[in-house]
Parts: sequence; C-alpha cells; structure tokens
Amino acid sequence: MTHAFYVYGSYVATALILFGMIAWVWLDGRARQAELKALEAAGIRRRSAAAQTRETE
Amino acid sequence: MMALFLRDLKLSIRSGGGALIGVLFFMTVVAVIPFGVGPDLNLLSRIGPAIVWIGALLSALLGLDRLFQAERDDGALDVILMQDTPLVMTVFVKCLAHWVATGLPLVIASPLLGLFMNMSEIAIGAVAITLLIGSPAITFIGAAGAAVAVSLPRGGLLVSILVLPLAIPVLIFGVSATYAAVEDPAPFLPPFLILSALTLFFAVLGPLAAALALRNATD
Amino acid sequence: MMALFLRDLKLSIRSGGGALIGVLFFMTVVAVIPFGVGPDLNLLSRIGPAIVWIGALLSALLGLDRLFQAERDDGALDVILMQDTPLVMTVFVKCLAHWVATGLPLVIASPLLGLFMNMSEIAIGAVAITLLIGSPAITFIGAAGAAVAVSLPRGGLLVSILVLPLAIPVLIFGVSATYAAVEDPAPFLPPFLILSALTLFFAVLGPLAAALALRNATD
Amino acid sequence: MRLCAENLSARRGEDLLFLNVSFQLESGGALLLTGANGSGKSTLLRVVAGLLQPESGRVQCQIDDGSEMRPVPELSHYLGHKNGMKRELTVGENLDFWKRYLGDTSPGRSLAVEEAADAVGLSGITHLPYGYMSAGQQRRFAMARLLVAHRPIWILDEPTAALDAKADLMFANLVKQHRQGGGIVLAATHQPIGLQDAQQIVMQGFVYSDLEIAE
Amino acid sequence: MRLCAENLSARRGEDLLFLNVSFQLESGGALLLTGANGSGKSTLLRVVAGLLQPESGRVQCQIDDGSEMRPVPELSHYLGHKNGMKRELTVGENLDFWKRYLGDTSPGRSLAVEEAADAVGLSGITHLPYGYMSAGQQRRFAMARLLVAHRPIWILDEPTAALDAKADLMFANLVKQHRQGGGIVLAATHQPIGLQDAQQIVMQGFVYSDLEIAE
Amino acid sequence: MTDTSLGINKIGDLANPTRFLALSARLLPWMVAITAGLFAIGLYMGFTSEGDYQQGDTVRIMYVHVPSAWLSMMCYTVMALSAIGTLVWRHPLADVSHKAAAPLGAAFTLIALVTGSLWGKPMWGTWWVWDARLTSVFVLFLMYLGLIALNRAMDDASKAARLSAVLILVGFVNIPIIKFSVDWWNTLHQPASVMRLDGPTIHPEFLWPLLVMAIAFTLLFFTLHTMAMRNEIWRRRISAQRRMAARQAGRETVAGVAT
Ligand code: HEM
Ligand SMILES: Nc1ncnc2c1ncn2[C@@H]1O[C@H](COP(=O)(O)OP(=O)(O)OP(=O)(O)O)[C@@H](O)[C@H]1O
Ligand SMILES: Nc1ncnc2c1ncn2[C@@H]1O[C@H](COP(=O)(O)OP(=O)(O)OP(=O)(O)O)[C@@H](O)[C@H]1O
Ligand SMILES: [Mg+2]
Ligand SMILES: [Mg+2]
Repeated sequence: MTHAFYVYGSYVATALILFGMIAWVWLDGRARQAELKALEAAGIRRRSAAAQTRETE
Repeated sequence: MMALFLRDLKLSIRSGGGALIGVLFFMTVVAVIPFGVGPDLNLLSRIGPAIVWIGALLSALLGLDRLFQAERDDGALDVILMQDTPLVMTVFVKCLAHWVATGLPLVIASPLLGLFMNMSEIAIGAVAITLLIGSPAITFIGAAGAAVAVSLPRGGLLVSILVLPLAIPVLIFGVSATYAAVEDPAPFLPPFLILSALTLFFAVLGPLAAALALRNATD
Repeated sequence: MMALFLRDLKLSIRSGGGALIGVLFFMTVVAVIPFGVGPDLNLLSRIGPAIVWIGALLSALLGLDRLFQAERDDGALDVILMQDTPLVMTVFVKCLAHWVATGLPLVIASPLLGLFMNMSEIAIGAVAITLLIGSPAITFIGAAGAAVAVSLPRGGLLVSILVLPLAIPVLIFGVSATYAAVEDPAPFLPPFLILSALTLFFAVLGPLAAALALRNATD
Repeated sequence: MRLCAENLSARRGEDLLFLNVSFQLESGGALLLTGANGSGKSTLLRVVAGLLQPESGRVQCQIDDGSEMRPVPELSHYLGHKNGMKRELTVGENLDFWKRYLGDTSPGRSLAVEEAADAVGLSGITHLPYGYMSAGQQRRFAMARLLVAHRPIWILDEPTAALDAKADLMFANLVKQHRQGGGIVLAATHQPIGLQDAQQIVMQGFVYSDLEIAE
Repeated sequence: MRLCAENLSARRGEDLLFLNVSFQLESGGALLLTGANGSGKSTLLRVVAGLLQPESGRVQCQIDDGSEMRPVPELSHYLGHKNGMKRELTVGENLDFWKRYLGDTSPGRSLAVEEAADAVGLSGITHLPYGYMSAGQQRRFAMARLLVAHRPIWILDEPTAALDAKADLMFANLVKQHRQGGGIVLAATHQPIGLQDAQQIVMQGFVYSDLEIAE
Repeated sequence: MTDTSLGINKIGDLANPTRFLALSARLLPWMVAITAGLFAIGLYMGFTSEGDYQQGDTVRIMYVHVPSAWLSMMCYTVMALSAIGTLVWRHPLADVSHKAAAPLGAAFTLIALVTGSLWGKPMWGTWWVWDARLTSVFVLFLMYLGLIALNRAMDDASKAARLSAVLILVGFVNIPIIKFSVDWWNTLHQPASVMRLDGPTIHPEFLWPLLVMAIAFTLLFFTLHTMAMRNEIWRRRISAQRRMAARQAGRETVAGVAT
C-alpha cells in the first residue's frame, strides 16, 4: 500500500479519538447512575414521592 | 436615546480611558512589527494594510467586554431593560457611542500609522476608508459577546474567543479591499461592497443577539 | 498570603480568565493573522515572534485593569488594606496569581503557536524563554496602573498613558531578543539580559508604586 | 388604573420560591411584602418589574381611560438594592440622564432635577460626583430618580435601607403623595415605612424543590 | 484592652466633617454613632479603621498585658456598606479565604466556617455561590466573616441594613457575646441594634468650611 | 414510571425527560448494534475497494475524513436547532441537547482536522496551510471549545443554556462559510463532489464505501448524543437532589436553633 503511514495513521487517530469519546460518555453515564443509586440509598427520594409524603403529613 | 449616547460618550472619556488606551495599543502593535520584519521598507509597505487592520481589530476589542457589565454592576441595566424603547435600539445606541469613543480615534490615527509603515497615499486612504466602514462591524459583533458576558462574572477573554471568529470575514474583506485599491488588476469595489454589506448585516445581527442575550441574562 | 494566591487563582479559573481561555484567545488571535497577512509561510515565520509577543501583551492587558477595581467594588480592598502584612507583599502575591493564571499558560502554549506560525525551533524556544522572563514585567507594570485606576475617580486616561509606554520597552526587548536568537550576527544575550533586568526592576517598582497608590486611594 | 397579578410562581436556580401568588391593586393602592431573608421578596418584585421570567402566571396593568391591558415594566419605576447611578458622573448629570432617557410619559408630572433634589432634601450638591456621596445620600438621590420622570407604578426593594429618621419620614411623605396622585406602590421591606394601610403579603420562601428538569 | 481616640478631625473634599472628637473604650465597651445622612459617621469609622487619614488626632490601642500601644487596624474587623465577598466563589470558599487570610491572632477564639454559618443562622448553604444569596443572606454571611477570624475590635457601618427581624436579634446576640468576651464594638446605625448601654456620639456633620487654602 | 405530580401536565408528553429516558433506554441497544454493523461493512468496503489512479491508497483517508467533516457541521446544525428550541419554546430537553452535543462536535472536528492534515502531507506536501476551508474548520473547533468553556463557567444550568443558545445561533454564520469557502475563495481544498445540487460527481467505486461510512458516523453521533443527553439529565437530577438534601438539613438545624 502506498503512503501506508498516512492511511493507517488517520485510521488510528480516528479510532483513538472516537474510542476516547465513547469511553468518556460511557464512564460518565456509569458514574452518574452510581451517584443516583447512592442518593437513593441515602433516602433522598424524587420529588413526586416527596410531595406525596408532604401531603400525608 | 440621545441622552444615552451622550452619557456613554462622557463616561468613556471621563473614566475608562478606552479611547486613548485603544489608540496607544494600536500604535504599540504597529510600532513593534518593524522589529519583526526588519527595516525592509518594501516588505513593510506590503504587509502594512494587514498590520494596521489587525491592530485596529485587536484594539477595538479592548474595553468592549465591560460594555454591559458596568451597567449591571450598578443596577442601571435593570432600569434600561424595563423601558418600552426596543432593547435592540438601546444596544445599537450604546454600540454607536462605544464606536465613536474608541473606533473613530483608531480610524483617525490610522493614516499616521500608515506613514510609519511606509504605505503609499492610495493605500493609506484605502485603509482609512475600509476601517471607517468596517470597524463598526467589530463593535456590533463584540456587543453580542459583551451581552453574553454580563452574566459571567469576568468573562472578558471568553467573549473575545467567541467573537473573534466572527470578525474574521470583516478582516478578510477589509484587507482585500485595501490591497485591491493598491494593486491595479483587482477591482476595489466588490470587496468594499461586501465589507459594507457585512457591516450592515452585523449592525442588525449583533444588537439582535445582544438584546436576546440580555433578556435571558437577568437574574 | 497563600490563601490570597489560591483565591485569586480560583477566581480567574472559575470565572473565565483561566488557562484554557487564555490559550484559546491566543490561538484565535494567531488564527486571525494569516487572514490579514495572507498564507505566505515565509512571511508568517518572520513576523511570528512579534505576533506571539503582541498576543501575550494583549491578553495580559485584557484582565489586568480590574485587578484592584474588583476588590474595591465589593469592599474587600478595605479589609486587605487594614492588615499588618506589608501591602507591597499583598500586591506582589496578587500579581503572581494573575501571572500564573494568565501569563504562564500563554508561555506554555507559545511553542504550539510558534508551530502554527511556521517558526523555526530556535525561534520557538527563544519566544518561549523571553515570554517566560518578560511577561511578569507586564503584569507588574499593569498592577501599578490598576492601582492608580482605583484611586482616581475619573483618571482613566492617565492610567493608559502610564502603563503602555512602560510596557513598550519590555515588548521591544522581548521581540528583539527573539530575533537575535534566530539571526546569527546579532547576539542574543544583551537584549535578553536587559529584558531580565527590566522584569526585576518592575517586580520591585510595580508593587511599590501600586501599594503607594492604594494607600492614597482610600476614600 | 389597576394592576393585576395572577397566579405568579417563580423559580430561582431550580427551586420554586413561591406558587400562585395573586393580587390586585387599584389607583392609590399599595402592597407591602414582608418575610424573612431569602424568602423571595426581591424575586417577586423582579417578576412584577418584568426582570425575571415567571414560571407561571402574568402581571398586567389596565389604564383607566382605555380598556387595553398594558405591560407593567414600562409604566414602572424599579428601585432595587443598587442605585443605578454612575459614580464618575455628577449627581446632576446622572439625574439628567435618567430624566431624558426615561422620558416624560405623562407630561407635567415630572420634576426638574433641582426640584427633585430638593424633594429628597439634598438640593445644592448636585454638582458633586455621585461617588462622593454618603450611603444615605446616594440612596436619596436614587429616589430622586423616581421623581424626575413620572411613572405611575413604583416598585421598591428595601427603599429605606441606609436612610436616617428624617429621610424615612421624607420618603414616607413622597410615597403618600405618589399614592394620592393615583400612583401604585409595591415595596419589600423589613422596616415599617408608613404603609400601614397597604395590602400585605408575607413571603414564606421555598415551596418545593422540583427534581424534574422541567423548566 | 483599651481603645483611645484623641482629638480626631477629618475632612472630606474641602469640608471639615468633625473636629476634635475624642473617646475611650474599655474591654466590653461599645460606641454608637448616630446622626443624619452625610453627617460623617462612616467617615469617622473609616478614620478609626485606618482607612482614611485623619486631619488631626490619632487612634491607638493598648493591650492589657503589655503596655505598648498598637495600631488599631490590624486588631479590628471592619464591616462597611459593602460585604467584601466575591459573587463568583461559594460562600464557603469566601469565608475560608478570609479565615486563612486574616489569620487567627488569638488562637482558639475563631469559629470554623460551618460554625460561623450556623451562628448567623444559615448553615447548610455554604456550598452555593455568594452571588446567589438574597441581600439579607449576603449581609449575614458578611457577618460570619467577623466570626471566622477573631479580632477584638469590631467596626460596623450600618450592620443591620437588609436584615429581617429575626436576624436583627441574632446579630444583637452576636454583639453581646463579643462584648462579654472582652471585645469592643463601634457601630454607626440608624436603627436600634441593642446597644442601649453604649456610649453615644451624635454626629452633627459639616463643622466649618475651611476657607483658607490651608492644606 | 407514573408521574402525576404538579407541573408535569403542562409540559408536552415527549418533552418529559422521564419519557425521554425510558424511550432512549429501549432504543439505545438497537442503535449500538446497527452502528457497529455499519462500521464493519464500511471498513470492509473501504479497504477492499481499489485505490485511486491519482491519489493512490491515500484515497482511503477519505472514508474517515469526509464523514467526520460532514458531522462536524451537522453537529453544529443540530446544536443550532436545539438552540432555537431553547430560546423559543424554553424546552428543557433542548438545553440538554446542545450542551451534550458540544463535546461530540469538538471530537468530530478534531478528527476532520487530524485526518485532513494527514491527507494534506502526501497530497499538498504540507500539514497545514491557512486556506479558507481549513481555517474556518479550525475556527469551528475553537467555537466548540469556547461553548464548552462557557457552559462550564456558569452554574445556573438553564441560564447557561439560554446564553450559549444565543451564541450558537450567532456562530452559525460560520457553517455556510465552511461549506462554501471552496467556492468563494480559490483554495487547495477539494470542492464538493457528493453533496451537490446536480448530483454526485464522484466515482461509484468510492461513493459506496463513503456513503456507508457516512451513515455509520451519523448513527454513531446520534447514539453518543443520546447517551450524553441521558448523562446530562442524570447529572441535573443528582444536583437537584443534593440541593434539596442540603436544604432540608439546613432547615432542621435552623429549626433546632430557633426552638
Ligand atoms: C486539515 C485539513 C482539512 C480540513 C479541515 C478539511 C475539511 C473538510 C470539510 C469541512 C469537508 C466537508 C465539505 C463539504 O461538505 O462540502 C471536507 C471534504 C472533503 N475533503 Fe477535506 N479537509 C482537509 C484536508 C483535505 C485534504 C488534504 C484533502 C485531499 C487532498 C481533502 C479532501 C476532501 C474531499 C475529497 C472532501 C469531500 C468533498 C465532497 O465530496 O463534498 N481534505 N474537508
Ligand atoms: N469619597 C468622598 N469624597 C468626597 N466627599 C465624600 C466622600 N465620601 C463621602 N463624602 C462626603 O462626606 C460627608 C460624610 O459622609 P459619610 O459617608 O461619612 O456620611 P454618613 O454619616 O456615613 O452618612 P450615611 O448615614 O448616609 O451613611 C458627606 O457629605 C459626603 O458627601
Ligand atoms: N441569582 C440567583 N440565582 C440563584 N438563586 C438566587 C439568586 N438570587 C437569589 N437567589 C435565591 O433565591 C432566594 C430568594 O432571594 P430573594 O432575593 O428574592 O430574597 P429576599 O426575600 O429579597 O431576601 P432579603 O430580605 O434578604 O433581601 C434566596 O434563597 C436566594 O438564595
Ligand atoms: Mg431582597
Ligand atoms: Mg455611612
């Protein structure tokens, strides 16, 4: 293949950037879900639930 | 409206020093370039128009970021936002005042700098005219950025980043009109007309965007 | 003192004056230049050092004028003036923080911009070194101007007349040291040493003048 | 004239500060907002002044003669925590600017700059820069702004902060005169400011936190 | 400790605002400045705080144990009309900065940031940016600054502007505690702030205009 | 998830972030699968097609360069549309959408810049020239970074969204400049050969792999965009819950002091 360096170089660069992007989005999602779980475990509920408890008070 | 115009003029002369610092900076930029290029007068006169334009562009940005922030800090922005005069008009008048206080001195100083750069008479005239027509566009674009900066505590640089890319077309046509005036084959009018069109375009777009941003920035 | 340093750093990073933004602004300025001058790589590499230096000067000036005004406007300046730590020290630390937040990133980014401007390796290195040595001087001079700006209720013009002329020698020696490094006949060291001397000189004079102005500024 | 606010709700950050506040004010009427710090008084005033988008509801104003509704902001003066004056300009220049800029919507009812300075008890020093005034003097000149250009609705956020006892009285008088002339006054305050006969709303602060991103 | 002010005079512009004011405050003492707007209360306080050069006279402070005189500014807190906090930083960062910057001159008497926020009745929101606070909340956090770094002398310029009734009480309590702990308080105010037992100076304002060009 | 509480009924059903989360959770696996499949096909076609007689094998760079260049512009267009949604309808999902898209756009622009440079070296003999197309793409990159910085500089999410929406719309001027720069200024860069009014002029041998890769890139963008939007919604919910928790804690202590 002629100019192999440039061709493979561009594919590798693209792959690196794309996988970086995918990994970032993926890990960010995981972290957010973990935080949500932690909050729920700490007993903080979503608004609808909170509003209902306030009504029953 | 006239009152606003006069007050802004008075303010920028009395306090900010915007006008003079702009001109001084402009001169500094232009004075430093010969150090880079060396004392080659031919070359200097060739890149002269570009340098003068770039210097004007950069100095026009100095001080622009506080156009609305100062009004917010003392509460005047609230009163201005409540009036029934269209906000776009108010922004437009403020831009005009800012341009008269800082842009116009640049235009007036540019022939002097043209002499420094060993430019021909035609080139000097062309630079002055293109600056006169083109520099308001920079103020108008900058106003949009300044309006966004109102809600940022100190967003001066950020605004310039967002604003500069939009100023690039103005620069391109300003410089190419100047070169066209100097070099015979290229016609002066087409780029000059495009430059005027750009200014008109930004005279509408800039205040509109600024008004939109100000309306959304209140807190 | 450390606390002040950290707070000022935090402030400039938090509110849009920090590393990322300074560098971005720098890149934008550099991206604008070829549009004016034209894509002539040779020419670009010749004016490159001057452009990079001018960009640094501009970004240093953009945020500096409010160094003390912001403190006065929210009343923090009063509290700072009352402490028994020498005022000169306080000013010095504020300058340092400002330089670390805005000057240092520019120095770090300058090699990249040198590449953009098609500069040679030596020129790139020389620009980075001269910027590293010279840019603090701009901050210190600017601090004196900013302090005077606080004290004069309507003396803005005076400040710009004061500050820029003092900054010009720094710019000139910075640029000429860089060119000396590139072109063989001219020696690099003399202008570079002058530059360092200037920085040291202003590192003392700037904070002293600023402290003096601040002491007399209270009202 | 009549000012109607219907079902106003407003949000600060993500939190709802008040829900469905309604009130009506006739000519000469007054509304007094009280409540603890951070309960949303300033927020409600800013919503009425059109400076904050309400989450729900609207504020409108009906002029006596015609029956068309008009937006409130342009009929109002807003005096917030900040005075809206430039410290570099003299008091006279500041007031003159506002007089011209705000215009005279109902001719003959606005005072001249010196008269207004006189009305706030500070004539004779309008040639000094605004930055040279004491805190109370600055506030009093900010009140003079309300006089140099007549507007029927006054929206006042803690107007008497920094005022001395005499100025308090002077201000209470100004408000009374304004109401007698058919004006409407809305004020948020922690101190009695001579609005005992006014409608009163006590802000409670923080209705509920809306966890949906639902603005 | 003892704070002595002898024959203070000060000038604003060309006018002498007060002439030969003297007072002495012992540990636990308090001084209340009253007077009309523009009569020079803030000016006197700024002179005491060392922020303005007096025309004549001097202010000094004597610590109990030693007999040397020390300058007042570094022993004092000054709470002026402005709060001295950055709206970009969170409340916690602001207070933390002042705590570190002001340092702990008499160890063990300063409160932690959260404790101070608690003392002004606003714990739990120190993580919010200062700019998001209401006017009264901002003022209360400015008071918390007095607590995070102990200083024996408090110089307060209209401290209770913008405070609600409960906060007024809270503040009166803070002042009382500070005085019981041997502190000294100087305050200028238009409202009663629980300093009835204090020395009182009523400022008259504008002594005479010095027609000689004699500066 | 049933949600009958206050304030929800007035918002359109689809606009409901909860609905969006549920819907996207169902769609995402399919999108991921199709994207992966298309990438496999596209890469296979790309590497089995013949080289160009002029450009040799470097023409294969086209299969990543051109789609990413297109996407860098399309992403901005998506952001501009969302910006209109933010300003006109004050739609919460629109806020989330343009905030989530900015880093993706920056990434695709970066790919276009890098692959373009890698293509430019063998073709034009230089990594970078300051020609109109290249510079305007570089400016686009700077604008993405500026928008990201703007979003990070403000804590009030909805205000940040509205302000960046204004800037996005103003900056949209740059997109036609990028697109038509090759026609307006004579440049080194290739003029459009696929997206033309009079139909593509490119050889079908290259057209098909290019199209497949373009669709694959586009789907990848939408998949990532959806995921990033979900993350952003979660992030806002978390901060809202934290705030509420802090406030409740604050209330309890204040109440304790008062009694
Ligand atoms: C850093 C350098 C480069 C940048 C930023 C860049 C940018 C772009 C952009 C934005 C497009 C989309 C244009 C459109 O849709 O109309 C594009 C398309 C294209 N580019 Fe580049 N490019 C670069 C270098 C190159 C080089 C070196 C070549 C080859 C010699 C090249 C060949 C092409 C081709 C063939 C297209 C497709 C045009 C079409 O069919 O519409 N590019 N490029
Ligand atoms: N920076 C200044 N320059 C010149 N004159 C000033 C300045 N600041 C205040 N003055 C003048 O000094 C006088 C006293 O001001 P000061 O601020 O001490 O009054 P005050 O008693 O605190 O009033 P207030 O109750 O309104 O706060 C006023 O007449 C004012 O005009
Ligand atoms: N710009 C802002 N962004 C976010 N939240 C804010 C902002 N301004 C105020 N808030 C919050 O909104 C609430 C109400 O503020 P507001 O200023 O309306 O109170 P207020 O009743 O006027 O109080 P005060 O008596 O202290 O002036 C406060 O809890 C405050 O923290
Ligand atoms: Mg309030
Ligand atoms: Mg005072």
